[in-house]
Amino acid sequence: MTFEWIQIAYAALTLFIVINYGLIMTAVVRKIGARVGGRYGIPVWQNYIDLVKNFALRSKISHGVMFYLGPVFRLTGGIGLLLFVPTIYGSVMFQNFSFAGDLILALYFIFFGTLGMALGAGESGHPLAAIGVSRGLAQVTAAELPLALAVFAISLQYQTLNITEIVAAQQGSIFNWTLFTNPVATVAAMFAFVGTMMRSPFDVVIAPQEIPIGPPTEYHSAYLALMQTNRVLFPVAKVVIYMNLFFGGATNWAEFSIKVFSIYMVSVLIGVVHPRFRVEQSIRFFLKWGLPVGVLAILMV
Amino acid sequence: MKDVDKSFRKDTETEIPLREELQPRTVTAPDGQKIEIDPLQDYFCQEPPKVHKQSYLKIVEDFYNWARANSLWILGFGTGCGAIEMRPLMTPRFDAYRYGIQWRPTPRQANLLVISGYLSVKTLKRAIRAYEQMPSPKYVMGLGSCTINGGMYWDSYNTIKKLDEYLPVDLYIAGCMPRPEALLAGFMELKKKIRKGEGEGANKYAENFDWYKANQKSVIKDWDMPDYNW
Amino acid sequence: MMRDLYDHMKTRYRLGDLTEQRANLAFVDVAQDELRALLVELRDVHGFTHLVLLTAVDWIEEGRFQLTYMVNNRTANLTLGLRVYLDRKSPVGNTIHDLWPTAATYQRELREMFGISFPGSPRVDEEFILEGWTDMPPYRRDFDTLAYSQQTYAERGGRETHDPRDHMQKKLYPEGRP
Amino acid sequence: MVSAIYIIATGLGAGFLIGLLKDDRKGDAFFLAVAALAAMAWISVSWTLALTAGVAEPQQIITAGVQPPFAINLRMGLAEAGLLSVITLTGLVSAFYLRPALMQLGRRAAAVLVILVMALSGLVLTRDVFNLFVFFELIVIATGGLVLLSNDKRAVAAGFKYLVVSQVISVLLLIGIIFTYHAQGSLNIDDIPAQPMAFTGAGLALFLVLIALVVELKPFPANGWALDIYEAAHPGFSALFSAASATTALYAADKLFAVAGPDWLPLATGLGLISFLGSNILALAQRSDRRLLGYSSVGQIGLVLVVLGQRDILGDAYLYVAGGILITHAIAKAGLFWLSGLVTGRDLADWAVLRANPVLVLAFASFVAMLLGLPPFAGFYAKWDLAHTLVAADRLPVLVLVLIGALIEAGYLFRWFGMAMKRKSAVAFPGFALDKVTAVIIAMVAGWGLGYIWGAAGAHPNLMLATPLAFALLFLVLEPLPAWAKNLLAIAGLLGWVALRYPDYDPLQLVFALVMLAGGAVILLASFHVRGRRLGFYPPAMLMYAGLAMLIDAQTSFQFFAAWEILTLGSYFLILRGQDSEPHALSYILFSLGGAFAILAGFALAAMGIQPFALVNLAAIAEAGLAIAPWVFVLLAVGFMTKTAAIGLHIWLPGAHAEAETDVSPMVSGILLKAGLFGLWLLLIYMGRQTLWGVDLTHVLVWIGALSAFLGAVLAIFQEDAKRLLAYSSISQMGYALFGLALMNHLGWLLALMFVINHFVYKSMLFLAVGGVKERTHTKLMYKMGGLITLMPFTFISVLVGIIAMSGVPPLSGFGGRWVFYNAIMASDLRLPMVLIFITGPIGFLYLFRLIHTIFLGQLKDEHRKLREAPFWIVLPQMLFVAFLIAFAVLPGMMLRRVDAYIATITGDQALTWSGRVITSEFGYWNPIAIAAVIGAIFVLVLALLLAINHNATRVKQFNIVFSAERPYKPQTTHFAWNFFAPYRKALGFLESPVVTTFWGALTDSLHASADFARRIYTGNGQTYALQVVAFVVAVYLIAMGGVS
Amino acid sequence: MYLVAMAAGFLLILMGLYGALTHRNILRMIVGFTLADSGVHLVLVAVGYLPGRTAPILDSAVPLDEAAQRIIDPVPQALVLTAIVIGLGITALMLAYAYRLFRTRKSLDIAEFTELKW
Repeated sequence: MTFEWIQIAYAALTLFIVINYGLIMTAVVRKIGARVGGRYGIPVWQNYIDLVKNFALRSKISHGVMFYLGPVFRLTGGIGLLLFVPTIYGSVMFQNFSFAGDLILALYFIFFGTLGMALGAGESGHPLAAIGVSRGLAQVTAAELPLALAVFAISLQYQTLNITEIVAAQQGSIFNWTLFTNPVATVAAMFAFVGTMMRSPFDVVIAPQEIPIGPPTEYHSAYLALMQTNRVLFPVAKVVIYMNLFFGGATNWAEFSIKVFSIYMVSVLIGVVHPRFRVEQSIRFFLKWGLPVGVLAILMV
Repeated sequence: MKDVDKSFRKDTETEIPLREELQPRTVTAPDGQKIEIDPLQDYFCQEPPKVHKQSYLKIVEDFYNWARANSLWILGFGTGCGAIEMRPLMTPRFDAYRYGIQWRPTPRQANLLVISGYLSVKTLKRAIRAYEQMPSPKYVMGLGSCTINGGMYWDSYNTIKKLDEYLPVDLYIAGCMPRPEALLAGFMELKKKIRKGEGEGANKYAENFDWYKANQKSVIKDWDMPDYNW
Repeated sequence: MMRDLYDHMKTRYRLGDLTEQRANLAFVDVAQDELRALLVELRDVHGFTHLVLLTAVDWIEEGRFQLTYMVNNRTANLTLGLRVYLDRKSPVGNTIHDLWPTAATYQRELREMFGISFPGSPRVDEEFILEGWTDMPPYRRDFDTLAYSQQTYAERGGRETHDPRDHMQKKLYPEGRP
Repeated sequence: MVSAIYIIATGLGAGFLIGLLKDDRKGDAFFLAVAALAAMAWISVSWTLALTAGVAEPQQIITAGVQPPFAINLRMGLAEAGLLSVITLTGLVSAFYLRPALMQLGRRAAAVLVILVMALSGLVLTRDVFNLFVFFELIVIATGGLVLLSNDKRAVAAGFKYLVVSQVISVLLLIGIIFTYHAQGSLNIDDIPAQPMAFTGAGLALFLVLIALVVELKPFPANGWALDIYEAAHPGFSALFSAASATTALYAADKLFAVAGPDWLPLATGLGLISFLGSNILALAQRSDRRLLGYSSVGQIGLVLVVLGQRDILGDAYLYVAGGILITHAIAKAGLFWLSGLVTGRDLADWAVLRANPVLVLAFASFVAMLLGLPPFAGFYAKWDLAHTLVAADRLPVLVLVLIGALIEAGYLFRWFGMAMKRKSAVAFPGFALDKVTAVIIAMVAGWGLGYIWGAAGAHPNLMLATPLAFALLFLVLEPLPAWAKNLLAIAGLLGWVALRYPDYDPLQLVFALVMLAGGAVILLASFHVRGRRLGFYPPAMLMYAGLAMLIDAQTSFQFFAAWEILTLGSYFLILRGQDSEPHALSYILFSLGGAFAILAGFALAAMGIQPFALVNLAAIAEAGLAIAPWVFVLLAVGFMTKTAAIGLHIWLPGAHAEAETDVSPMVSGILLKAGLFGLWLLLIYMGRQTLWGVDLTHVLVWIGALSAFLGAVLAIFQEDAKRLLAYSSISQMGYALFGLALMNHLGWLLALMFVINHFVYKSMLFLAVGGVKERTHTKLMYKMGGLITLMPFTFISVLVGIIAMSGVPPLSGFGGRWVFYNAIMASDLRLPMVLIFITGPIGFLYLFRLIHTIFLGQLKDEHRKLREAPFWIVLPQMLFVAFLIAFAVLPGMMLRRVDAYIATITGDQALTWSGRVITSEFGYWNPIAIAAVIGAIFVLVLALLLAINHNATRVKQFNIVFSAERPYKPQTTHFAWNFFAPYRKALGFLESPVVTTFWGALTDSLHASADFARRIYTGNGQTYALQVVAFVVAVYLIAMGGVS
Repeated sequence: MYLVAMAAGFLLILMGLYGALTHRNILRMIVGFTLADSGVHLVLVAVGYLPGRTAPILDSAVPLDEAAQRIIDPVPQALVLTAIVIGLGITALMLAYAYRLFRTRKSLDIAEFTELKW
């Protein structure tokens, strides 16, 4: 795994595919939600229109350098996360930049965007943005815990931190997936997954109506457009990690789209039937339910 | 009906002093130095609004206008009783989302300000602030007869009667109250306007900024904000 | 019931006639200097624990304001309105915010809308509903709201105004009242 | 040589001569007295010198021309000569000190003073029991006379109480003497044969003599009378009473214990321990300075009595140990009493007036250090040898009790010192009399000199000759220079030392040397911002650095421990300089000394009496599988963990770091904590895994590390004070390092090492940044700040880089640490502690974000609108650190590779492969340059996109925010900062409950309360005191003899 | 006989100490100590006494060569002389103190002089 210039083009291709996939998938998910509620729902291309509109806004303001850089950090975090993880197993084209680092890089890079966003939101000077950040950070400490334990468990199980190797170990049969070889770890990881997807019941961070929408309160125009892009990219990138670690990865784009969509729908389905937790409730929830499962996972390996 | 009492003259003499928190003050810096703070100057951006040119290429501008028309983000700000008529739009029966309409909780992310019903002077102040904080291009819709000519509040001592004196209204929807269907029809009309490139309320506001400001200040006697709220 | 109470109180306070609106709702005129004592007794002895409202009427012809303190006895389901009259030229009421904290809000409103002052009431001089109001208190009857509105707010021409009663009568009975 | 008899002759002669003078010739009387004392001192000192040099032989002086036992004989040996020097010199200095009082009272007082010194000398010299009694009574009479010198009206009563008790003692002594004589037929001490401690006539007689002499030592609890003297007498006399009388009485007791035989030694040990512990505990509740000194004297004499009880095992070292403690105490106590004469108020806090004179502060500090046996004073060597001997002779309980007592003594002495340094002086500054100051300085010089002598005389390397320490002490002399010059010299010294020693270091030492010394030099850059002379900063700072330099170089346990104590002392004085740091500095020094004592005990246990003990021999102990090995491990680990502030021992840290000065905080956080880590490192390298009761001790350390990391982080997020936040974060980070070390695998150690480097860099940087902000805003409370980003951009950048590095987000160097961490735990067999570590990572994110947000983002406050960037000299080191962090992030190999190879030589495995730019482990890989490049490229592209579209954004001001269509009222009400993580507090606030603080608080409170209660036995009634003496004698008799029969 | 003296001596010591430790009047205490001193002296002398021998004065009555058998032990005698002198000195000092104490408080009660305590 070494670097070649052509990989930049491949990575751009991956990025292009995933952004489009994400734009459409999130719209589809919203549409499904609308249909369940008896509505017609948004057009599937609505995300594109919103994106164009936001880029096309004429007046913009800036609260300062960090405010300006916040969305840049955010989107860099999303793109980087996507590109540091091999997207399609076995494909030379879609290994992206995974030569730079292993699973640990991916796990810690998740925080890159969060940090930049938090700083940008902080500089906007809006108290509600700060409250949103406070809530988000507080919640994520507990929510990420089961994932950390699950990752520890499976890296012990496969004796590697290399994502490609982990995926390779799950090939062959559906029963080689971590989901079946180590269901406890998978369950633990799914706690974290549901907890960090910003969907009900764990969406108190952006809680509209209460603290308008938390950190992005002051963001608009192209800033918001970048964040929207990230909003469709980042969950997919995250799902890719889960897919690679627990669900056998994907060997082609079709498998990719089905798996990503299915995993994504887990959080959606849980979200639509649960009311929102307050922060301390969700912390307690993760410590009470997620943590024991995670501990069980590392003890059982 | 009471006749107009010709003898009544409103008080035009009394001036309202600037609010305490906006008055210039002297504070002591940590190193003991006394420094002057003028809150309006120091804490608020003083720039006037800009008139934004359209794109050089018409086709680009048309494309943008198409996108703007199909992505109307409404500021969730109910000024009067008309706000109650907006809620049904989110329900399956009317489902405004299918037209690309959605509600945003912050003016920074909204393009459309719906003045839903009567505006008291106090609310007008907030509406102006919210409007000015929206990024352009932005649109204003007057909902209900109160915004048009005062409606049933035509003789109220505290309610404005002609919204377009104070904000550049793109569209009025008459009625007391207009039904949600009327609102939807209004949105469709607005879309058409925008697509035709006529949704330039923000530029109009910037061009006639002084006029609007004078009108606003003539009814808001305790003007306690910067001239333009960025 | 209400009558008994009235008779009982009458012996010690200077009360006007009792106006009984309903069996459980009555009004009585009270002297301003006895108001506080009366309220305290009603609250602490007779169970009128709830201040329903405190409002004012501008009797411009008589040159006075009428304050109505409506108190309610929840257990007996009785409501008693105490009417106090203030001179319209210099209306000063007695604050009762220490008896019912909610009264402070009513008093603020009365101060703003009628210009009745309540010395000692918390935040009574801060603006309440109106922001930056410089004119006379708008609920006074000598304040002409229409004139004020015409002199202040821009109007749109072409407005047709119908008196609702006449309009409906005309619409329903075009030939005139039966 | 002039015969020693002339000491007594001169004293007597001068005494009588003065008596013959006329009343009005006070000046002559004083001159005569001084001349006599000087002559006596000259004789003593010349004997001492001669005996030390080996020019003269010890001399037996036979009086009346008859051999003993038919006449009194005297002896002049080295011990006698040394003690006589102390006594006569103290007498001489005190005479000058007492001059106004002596002149006022006239010739009689002068005569009595000379007689007192003569009697004390006689007591030392005589070998005759009855002569002992005679001199003893002379001392009583002279003391009775001199007590009246005081201006204090209460002194009369004190003197009378003293006489009353002396009567009781003399009765006991006389009866004892006569029966001893009856049993032995001789009054010569040397003729008394060793007695078994038994219920025989001779035994009883000896008991009476011994107990009378012991009571004369004012043992706790039969000592109320002596305390009153200390409190009420003239300080000049108290100095004599404490330094000379007590020393002499102890020597008298020693003579008899020496002949009485080993059976009696446990009695001395026991009484000494009770005295040492008891009076030190009681001293805790004391607020009067002289009475406190009295308690301390009693305690110290008790300690020497303990040493006396160990003469059977100390052997040749007896004089060295006992003398070291005794003479140091005499000098220090005399000096302190003389100091107390310069202070007009009698409350401890009134000593704040001393701050007017830096020399006196130095003297005070020196005396306190002398009393506590801290290096480089003589008591230190004595304490070290005593501990080793005790352990070698299996007398661990004695050592433990002695150390506990010493810790308590340190508690009140350092509390006192802290009060003197930090309290507002309640009394006016009196102006210092030159003669009194001179006396104090003489004592101080003597103490330092004695330290040198003891260092030179002992088997250990002389600490004062160690280059780093000498360099640090040089700064005492250089104090009058301006701060910048001293700073320059300090930096040059540190860098020069590293350069000098560089070739001899192994990579591990090199890393620590670079962090502690070269890093220290970088931090010292920040000190350039202080103008003026900055008195009292450089000596302690350099003392700390000297200790660190010596610690890295240490080869033997002695060197290590001495370095440890030196750096502790230096850092204590540094910490004490902070604003409200008095209580924190105290708890720091107490925990540190407690830890140091644990280390002392551990080393003593390991050495088993063999000295010098090379540190590498720890490995031999571990390999031999001795039963003591785990205990050595535990003691040393606990000692080191007091410095790394592991949870449970951490309560000193937040306050100490938070209150310290701007440039001191990074020193004590970034550098000082590493000393503990260094110790732990050596311990683990040498001793490896140890098992106690079936528990692997490294597993315990792993748990402690994980708990420290977790709780430190949780506590940090609830702090409102920026420096406290960073301090708690240090606890957390040190927890990580401890965790890594205790994993006992290659990568774990590499992890710990990365934490050593990284934590130094980013914590120093953050402390400097926050300190710089504090310089400008004059507050440490974060919620009072906000929006400083545009005003202090450089500081903001360093905080930003610092928190990215610290939270482990790629691409900065913290990520390397996390990556190594994951690989390390994969190789470890421990799993459960990881849970705590895993949750700690994101929690760290919480407090870091809070730090940067509440200070730099959000709303700028009114009064901060015109702030400037932090001073250049504070920003400069930060920028250096930023540059280093970025370089270290991209090229971690530049330092780690060598260390990795070095660790491989210890663990014997090669955990990482360094191929090109990629670092590969058994489990994963990591390419720092690729990461940085990819992230950089993406970032630039996205930024370019944003700039292309939003380049024309209007720059708005802080109140241009959407505020639900309102406008913000004031910045204070708009900045969301206070109680930032309120929901977290709701969910996990219970972790915040101060269990540890409550525990230590309860411990100290109960000690205090019992002290306050117990000291009520001193009713002030002379009769009660006499009764207590009788009861004490009876009780001792019953217990001692009861044990026998 | 010497046993009686010794017993008397000890009795005096105990009486003296008892007196000194129970009486609160300072003068009485001093008297008590004097009494105890006397007792000690008596004990001292009694210890040195040997039945049937004479005083240790070397004159014509006791020839020098027989002295060792004829006289009692002279050392305690010497000691007692010294002790008496010293005892006198201390008693004098105590009395001087008593006078001074009385002057400060106009009282001789030992329990009055407890300003210094704890």
